[in-house]
Parts: sequence; structure tokens; C-alpha cells
Amino acid sequence: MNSATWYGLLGATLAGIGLYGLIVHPHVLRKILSFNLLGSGVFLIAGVVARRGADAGLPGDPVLQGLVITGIIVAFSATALAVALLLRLAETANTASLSPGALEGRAGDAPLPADGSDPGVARRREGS
Amino acid sequence: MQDVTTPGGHWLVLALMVPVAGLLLAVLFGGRHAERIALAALPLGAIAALAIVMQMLSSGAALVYCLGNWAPPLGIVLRADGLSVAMMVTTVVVLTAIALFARIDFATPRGAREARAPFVFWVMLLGVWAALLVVFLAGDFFTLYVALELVAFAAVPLVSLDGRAETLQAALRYLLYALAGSVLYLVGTVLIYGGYGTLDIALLADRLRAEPVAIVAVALMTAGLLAKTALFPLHLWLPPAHAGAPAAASALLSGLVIKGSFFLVIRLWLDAFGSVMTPAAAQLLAALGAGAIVVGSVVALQQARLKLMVAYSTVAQIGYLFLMFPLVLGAASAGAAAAALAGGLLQAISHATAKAAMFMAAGLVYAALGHDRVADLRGAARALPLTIAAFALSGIALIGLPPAGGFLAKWLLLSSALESAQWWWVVVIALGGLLTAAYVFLVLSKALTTTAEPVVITPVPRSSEVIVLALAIVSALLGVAALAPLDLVLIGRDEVMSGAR
Amino acid sequence: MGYLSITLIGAGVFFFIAGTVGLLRFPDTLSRLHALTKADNLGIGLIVLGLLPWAADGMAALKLVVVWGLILLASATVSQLAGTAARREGRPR
Amino acid sequence: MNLVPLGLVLDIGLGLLALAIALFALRTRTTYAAAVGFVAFGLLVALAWFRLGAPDVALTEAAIGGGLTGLLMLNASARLRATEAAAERERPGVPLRLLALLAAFAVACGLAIAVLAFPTPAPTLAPLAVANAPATGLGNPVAATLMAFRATDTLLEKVVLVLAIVGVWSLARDERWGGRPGRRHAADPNGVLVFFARLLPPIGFVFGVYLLFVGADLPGGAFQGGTILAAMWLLAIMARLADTPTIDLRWLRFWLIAGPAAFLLVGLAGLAFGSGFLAYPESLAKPIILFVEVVKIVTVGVTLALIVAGPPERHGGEGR
Amino acid sequence: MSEFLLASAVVVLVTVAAGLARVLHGPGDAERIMAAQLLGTGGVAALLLFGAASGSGSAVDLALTLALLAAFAAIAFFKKGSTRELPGDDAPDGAGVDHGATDGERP
Repeated sequence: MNSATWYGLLGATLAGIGLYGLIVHPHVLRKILSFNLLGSGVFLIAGVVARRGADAGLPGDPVLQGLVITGIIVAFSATALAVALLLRLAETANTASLSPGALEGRAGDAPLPADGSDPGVARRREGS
Repeated sequence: MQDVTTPGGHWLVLALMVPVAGLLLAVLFGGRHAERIALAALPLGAIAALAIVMQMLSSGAALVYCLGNWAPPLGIVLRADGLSVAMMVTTVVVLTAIALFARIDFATPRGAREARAPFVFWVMLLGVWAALLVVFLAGDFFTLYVALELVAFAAVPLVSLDGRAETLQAALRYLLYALAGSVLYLVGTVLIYGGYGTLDIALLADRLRAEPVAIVAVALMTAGLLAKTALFPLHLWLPPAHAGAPAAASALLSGLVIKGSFFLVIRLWLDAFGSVMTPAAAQLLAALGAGAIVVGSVVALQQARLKLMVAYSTVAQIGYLFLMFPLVLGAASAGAAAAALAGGLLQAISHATAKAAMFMAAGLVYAALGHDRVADLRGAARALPLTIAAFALSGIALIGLPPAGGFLAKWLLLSSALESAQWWWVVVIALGGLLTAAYVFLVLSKALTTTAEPVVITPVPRSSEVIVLALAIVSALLGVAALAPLDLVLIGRDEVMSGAR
Repeated sequence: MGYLSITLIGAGVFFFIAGTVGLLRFPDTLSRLHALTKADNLGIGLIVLGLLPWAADGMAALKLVVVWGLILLASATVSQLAGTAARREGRPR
Repeated sequence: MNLVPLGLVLDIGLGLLALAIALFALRTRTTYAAAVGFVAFGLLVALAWFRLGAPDVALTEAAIGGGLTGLLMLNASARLRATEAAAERERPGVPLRLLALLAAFAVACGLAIAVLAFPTPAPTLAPLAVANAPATGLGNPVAATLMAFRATDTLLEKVVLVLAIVGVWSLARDERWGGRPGRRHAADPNGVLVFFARLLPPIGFVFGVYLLFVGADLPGGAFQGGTILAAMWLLAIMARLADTPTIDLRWLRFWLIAGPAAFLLVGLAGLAFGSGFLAYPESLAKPIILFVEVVKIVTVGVTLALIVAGPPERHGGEGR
Repeated sequence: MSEFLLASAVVVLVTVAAGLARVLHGPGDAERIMAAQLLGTGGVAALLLFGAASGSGSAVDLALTLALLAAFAAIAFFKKGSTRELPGDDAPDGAGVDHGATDGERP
């Protein structure tokens, strides 16, 4: 095994880990973080492809390296937009979860009980 | 095969730069100017689109432009074939209707220099337009990745324009689906580069072989695009996002935005990977489409709220779009493949016009009645005759009754299915039509019921009603108009279609 | 010159090892912090000194020294924060 | 001879460390710890990029992954503390976790298979890029890719940034439109933070501009430089030495679009003068590209800093 | 020489890994912040070493970027880690205070 292959397998593993976290983590900030791990894995695989294409005195294929730079910028913008959405959601509904249950039982835009009591109880009470 | 800039290719650049320049100017000047710039850009874009159509009809071949004079594989090209042009024209027509409709809802209030929702709406409208044009015109997988992200960045803020918790959640869920989808698409792009050393669609089609790299790449890219297109079972993000947005934004999202990623599935399956795609894989894709038709329609029937019903209808109609793949890839003759492709494309165009009209009609109903509960629509037809007529006409287009574009689309798909002896898709198409008819008539029968005393409504501008009706008439008459340009959509696709065999 | 470099770099690496041993062995947060920041900053300083003769030009040498300075600044801030955090958490270990 | 295995040992060590930190960031309980882990992860990935012979990417990853994304995450985790417990209770059911595991496993395996199945010799555009770089006047082929061969991608990516900042602003409350982004920061004027925030930005500014100008021939460029400028501005804002501008300022809007607009104008000028969209006449290529890069560094710096600062949350008058 | 540099880089990396294994376990935020510090210092040291081994001048630029942003991240940790520690008189316009929440109700 050479270094490029190793980083390729690492990228594949990171992508898998990131995808898993993106699906199962209930807290959206952790989903966003997982998305970034997934992205890093994908970019690393691109780096491996570029490295394998080392030629003409260059340590890697510059075209693909350029693409990765563009990709990193786009992924950062996406992260920022997602974080901004999440912060606004948390401010509006005091939740960082995507489950519909997290919004039920809110009277208007009033936040859920801040004392740590189970929001589910409040939800059922209002539902009755 | 080396792409070179064709005569008239510069129109592709100009068509693309109209919304890009408009977007930048709208951000710079802001306020009322954003709306004015958008409304001024649309006719310019229409002119550019028409110029491309004329150029293509006269040359009978695809238009190509090598950006920066760098030819692939080092550079990237813009490439317009019949499919791109058909979608470009559709986009400009639907966008114009939406923009005229949105002038009421997204006017900058008097006395304010700039207000949040109008500014964001007009900028994002231009953003969606620019993004879709890149999707339709780019001939390079990575440029298409950037285009997909542009679509998502323009579409997500439209969902949460009103800032309610529900729509924020819907927008966030949509964004996460879209991001996961684009990353999967991107990794496929990287694998293609690793395997074949090019990202150009035409070059790749020449070099492609059926081997692990190609198969993993296309599988991941398809999965990503399906998540973005909201094909069953990855549709869960769509109904809350599309139903929660303001009416004009819903029309934009449901009518146009999802067509972007769908268009890329066509590029991927029929153009780039056409030679290695097996009919079995296409059957699987269409089976998901069939699932979407049945599940989407059945859930739509159960919805109590009109906007949610229309959103679930979108889930179902997306399913139809995917029925074309086994019919094209498994077609018995080139003619049948062409018919299936034209049918699929026409379905996309028909849905774009009809669904945009339907969402705007639903928005007018909501604005007039103060609610959109299906059960309480009695008397709506008398109070809002034009709006309900628009709803009915776009419903006709969705069901697929003549002379709507939907009828011709389904006719083409049906005949292609019969010719290639794939009778099961005939059953799906027929069943889907019946279910669509059921939910459309459910709404209409309520709305047409007369009440003893007239329903009290908040008046809605007559101009809005007329715009919606006009778009609905377009969708209902598309079948007639589309008879002529059927050849147009096949321009520049000869080699591609033969590659599909 | 080469031997001096090797000696300095070797010493730098030694301080990194020492810092980590301290980190692993010391019983409470503050002594761990003490071990980490002092030893590592010394370590990177020695490594920078050892690499200076190999710098391509004056610019590269200057950049090396700036790197060291920035690391010192960063760790000064971080150790203050870590100390505050340890005090806030109010536990000796 | 001995060098190769030692390099591989280093790469394996780097990789395992990155993997361990990724798992830590994924599994740790608090989002604050996860965000700290993410910063560390970004740093290691930047090292990996350097080892992969991609110093341009390494610079980008260091500036973005470890720097701005890290700040974004830390910022968010501090504001989301109250939501953590409720989300933690919402562990998804076994079926979803199995499905996720299956999907993750399938993706990882698919990618691993593809990585192992890449053809040898690898297809590459490196020779073509090197051969054509002189026509762009740039010695760094990565810069030539971004500014010439695939300049349209770069233009569109700048449009992405414009949409992103408008998207972030769209999350303001209506009555805050036209106000200042982000919350007001507290800072002890005699504290270590303010001292630091006076010291660091000049160094960062010089270095960011340096990266811009070497970027034509060496690793670096407007994006990496602009990211560092953004970080320095944010630092001054955090220390209350500066404040975010209100979002309705005309100069601000101008700089937000200046980068893509300069690109667009250059492109259209090429179209008008017959050389083609984003095609530069060989004699003018380098000055044109440098012009676009100089405009771009300001646009990137302003846009990235404001994207991190978030939507307007304060009235314009509510300054410092 | 380059073998020596590379070997030194490996050793520094191993010490960083060993230290990380300890501090990431916590128990508190103090340890986590130390982890970032450990990695910042050790990572830059390793980078300088293997960068010198490869003879690439851009390693120093990368090291400078990392050092600059390590300092930057340190401030971010500091701000976000200490939001609850603000002295009382500073609290009204403290970092964690949302001004929007209060003056939204102004007429």
C-alpha cells in the first residue's frame, strides 16, 4: 500500500462515518459537523486522485486540486447557511432538532420550558 | 470528439449572464431596484433564449461554447441541445408568470428603503434562474456540481421567508438533504475524474467502460440527485418545504427547482452513462417513480390543507418523470426511445407550468378565504371564478386530459411502453391518472358547491388571478403547441440517442 | 552546522516527549497544563532554531520565527482559558 | 530508499489521528467538545493535504476547516447549549440506525472499491495544465486552473458566496433588516484578548496580502488570503476593536459583489473584443488576472467574515 | 538529514497522539482546550519537520497559516468557553446576551 491509497481508504471511511452521523444525530449542529466530515472524506479522495495524477514535474494534478478549493469554499458557505438557519430555529422554537415533535405544544413562538422539564409533558397537556 | 465553439455559441454565455448580472445588480442596489432589475432581466433572458432557439433551428445542431477558449478536457464548455433549450424556454415563461404574480406579495413597502422578504425573494428568483440555466447548459460534471449548489442556496431561503419555526425546520431539513445529495454527486464526479481523466460529459461518454469505478460513481451520483429531486422514498423533506413557503416561492420550488436535479439525472443516465446503463437499473429507477406516484397521490388525497395536497401532488408527479428511463433505455426502436424521451421532457414542462399555476391559485385561495382547508372551500368558485378555473385547468394538465401537455406526455410514454412490451408501466400511468383525477375533483367539487349566502372573502387583485389563469391556460394548451417543437428537443442528440442502445 | 541543527531538533523532540509524559503522569489539570505548555513551547522553539540554518532565504527564516511567536501567543491565551475552565469546573483533577 | 516507508508511517499516523478525532467529534456528548474536536480535525486534514502534494488546498483547508468553520461551530455551540439535552433524548430508533449504518457502510465500501480500482497509470491533466499555464502568465498551475482554464467555475463559486450571504441575512427578523450582523461582544479592554487582537491583525493582514501576491506563482491566492483577512477582521470584532457594518451600506454591497462583477466584466469585455468570454489576450493575461484577484481578496474577506457573523441582530444605531 | 527530520516528525506526531488520547477523555472543557493547544503546537512542529524534509518552501507558509489560525481559534475558544464567566458589570452587553430580544418591544 502507498500513501495515496491509504488516504483514499481514509477518505472512504470518513465519508461513511460522516454519512452515518448526518443521518442519526438528532442535534442539527452535530448533523452539520458530520456533513463536514463527509465532505472532508470526499475531498480527500479527490486529493488522492490528484496525487495519483502527479506528472510533468507537479506533485499532483492541478486541475483537481483547483476543483477541491472551489468545493471547500462551497461546503463552507453551506455550513454557514445551515448554522444560521439552525440558530434562528433555536431562537424561535428553542429546539435544535428536526423532528416535528420538537415544535408541537408551542404556544405561538413561546419557548419551551427553560427549567428543563420535559417538553413532551407540556405538549400532551396542550393537546388534551 | 472535440467540442469547438459553434456559430451563435456566444448566445449561451449571454443567456447565462443575464440572470447572473441581474443578481449582482439586485444585491448592489437593493430595495425596489431588486424587483425592477428582475422584471427587466426576464425579457432579456427571453430574447436570449429565443435567439438560441432560432440558431438551433437554423443549424439543426447543438450549440457549443468553449469558455475562455479552453477546450475540454482542460477547459469547460456550455452545450445546448434540444432538451436544454426546451427547459430554458419553460423556465423563462414560468418565471415571468411567477415574477408578475409576486409583485403584489413581494413589493417593498412604502416608506421603506428596503425590506427583508422582498429583497431576498427577488435576489433568489434571479439566483434560481441563473442556477437552472447553468444546470441546463453546462457540459461539465463539476460545473454542474456548482450549479446544483447554486440551486440549493437560492431555493432554501425561499422556504423560510416567513421565519416561522415550521418553515425554518423545513428549510433546514431541505438544506441537509440537498447538501448530502450534492456531496454524493461530487464524490461521483471525483471518481469519474479518477477513472477517465475528464469531467466533460461528451468526452466521458466516449471513454466510459462498464467497470467498478463507473458503476460506483453513477450509483452515488444518482442517489444524491434523487435526494435532491425528492423521489420516493427520499421525498420526506418536500411537502413541508413546498407547502410552507409563500405561494410565489412554492411555485418556484415545485415548478422549477426540482426540475434542475431531475434534468441532471437525464444527463447522467441517457447522455454520459447511456452506454453502460442496463435496462434492469432503469426498471429500478422507474419502480421508485411508480412508488412515488402511488404513495404521493394517496397521501395527497388524505390532506386536509390545499397547499399540502398540492405539495404531495408534486411528490407523485415527480414519479412520472422517472418512468421514461426504462422506456428510453429499453426501447425497441430509436423512434420509441425518442418518443419516450420527448414524453418525459414534456411531462417535466407540463408539470412546471401546471404546478406553478396550481400553487399560485392555492395561494390566492388562501389569501381570499384566510385558510386553505379543503373541507371548507364551499362557495370558492363563485367568489374566485378565475382562480378556481386556473386550478381546474392546471388539474386537467396534471391528470393528462387532452389538449393539455400532460396528455401528450402520457400518450407518448404509453405508446412507448406498449411498443417495448413494458405493460406494467401502462398500469402505473393509468392508475396515477385516476388518483390525480380523484384529488383534483375532490377540491373542485368542494369549490363548486354553492352556498346559500355568498362567502365573505378578502378581495385579491384581479391581475394576480389573470396571471395565474394565463399560466394555467398555457399548461392546458401545451399539448397543441408542443406538436411542433417535438423535433426541436431531439436536436443535437442523435449520437446520444444511438449511444443509448 | 548540521550537528548543531540535529542537536537542537533532537532536544526539541525530547521536550515534546517530556511534555507528553508529564501530561500523562501528572495528577491534576493545572499541573498537566503546566507540563504541556512549557515543554511544548520550548520544544517548538528549539525545532525552529534547528531549522533556521536550512531556511532558503531571510524571508523564510523570518517566517519561521514568526511561526514560533504566534504559537507562543496562542498557547499563552489557551493556557489562561484552560486554567479558567479548570477553576470554573472547580475540581482538582 | 528508506524514506518511502518512513513517509508512509507518517501518513498512517496522521490518518489514524484524524480518524480518531473525527470519531471523537462524532461521539462526544457536548457540542462544544465536538466543535473543539472539529478544529483539531481541520488542522490534521490540512497536514494530510500537504502530504498529498497539494499545498494550495492545504492552505485553504487550514484557513477554512480549522479557522472559520471552527469559529462558526464554536459560536453556534455556545448559543445552542440550552437545546442539547432535549436533542440528546431524541435518539433515533434501531431501524433508522440500522438503515443509516447500511447506507454509510455501502458508501464507504463503494468508495474503497473505487479507490482500489482506479486505473494505473492514472489519467491526469497535469501535463496539459503545465503546457498551457504560460499562456495565462501564471506559474502556479492551480491558479491557472482557477483563474483561466476553469474560470467559469470560480465565477459561479463567487455567485454562491453572494447567495450564501443573502441567504444568511434572510434569517434576520424583519425589524432588524438594515442592522448590524451578530451579537455585541463583551471584552475587557485591558484583557489578554484585546491585547491579542491588537497584535495579531497586522501580522495577519500582511500575510494575507502576501498570499495573494505569491499566489500567481506559488501556493496561495486571493481565496486563501481573503480567508485570513476575514479571520483577522472577526478577531477585531470579537475584541470590540471593530464592529460589523450595517448591511444596507452601499460600499458593503459593492464589495460583496465586486469579485464576481469584476470577473463578469472581464469576461464580457473578452466577448466584446473578440477573444471570447473569460479568454485573456496572452500579453494582458497576468495583469487582468491580478486585477481580478485583488478585487476578489476584498470580496472574499468581507463576505466570509459577514457569513460567519450571521444575520443582522442589532439596530444600526446600537453600535459599540 | 531528511530521514532524521521525517523520523523526528513521526516522533512528535506520536507524542501528540499519546497526549490527545489522555486529554480528549476529559473530564472537562479544560482538557479539551488543551487538546487543541497540544495539536496546534505539535502539528505545526511536525509540519515544519516534514516540510523541511521534503524541501518544500510552502510548508512554512502553511505553518504560518496554521499558527495564525491556532491563535485565532484560541480566542474563539476563549470567547465561547468563558461566556458564563463574565464579570457582573460587563454582563449587560455580554457576548451571550441577545439585544434583539429586549429592544424588539420598543415602540
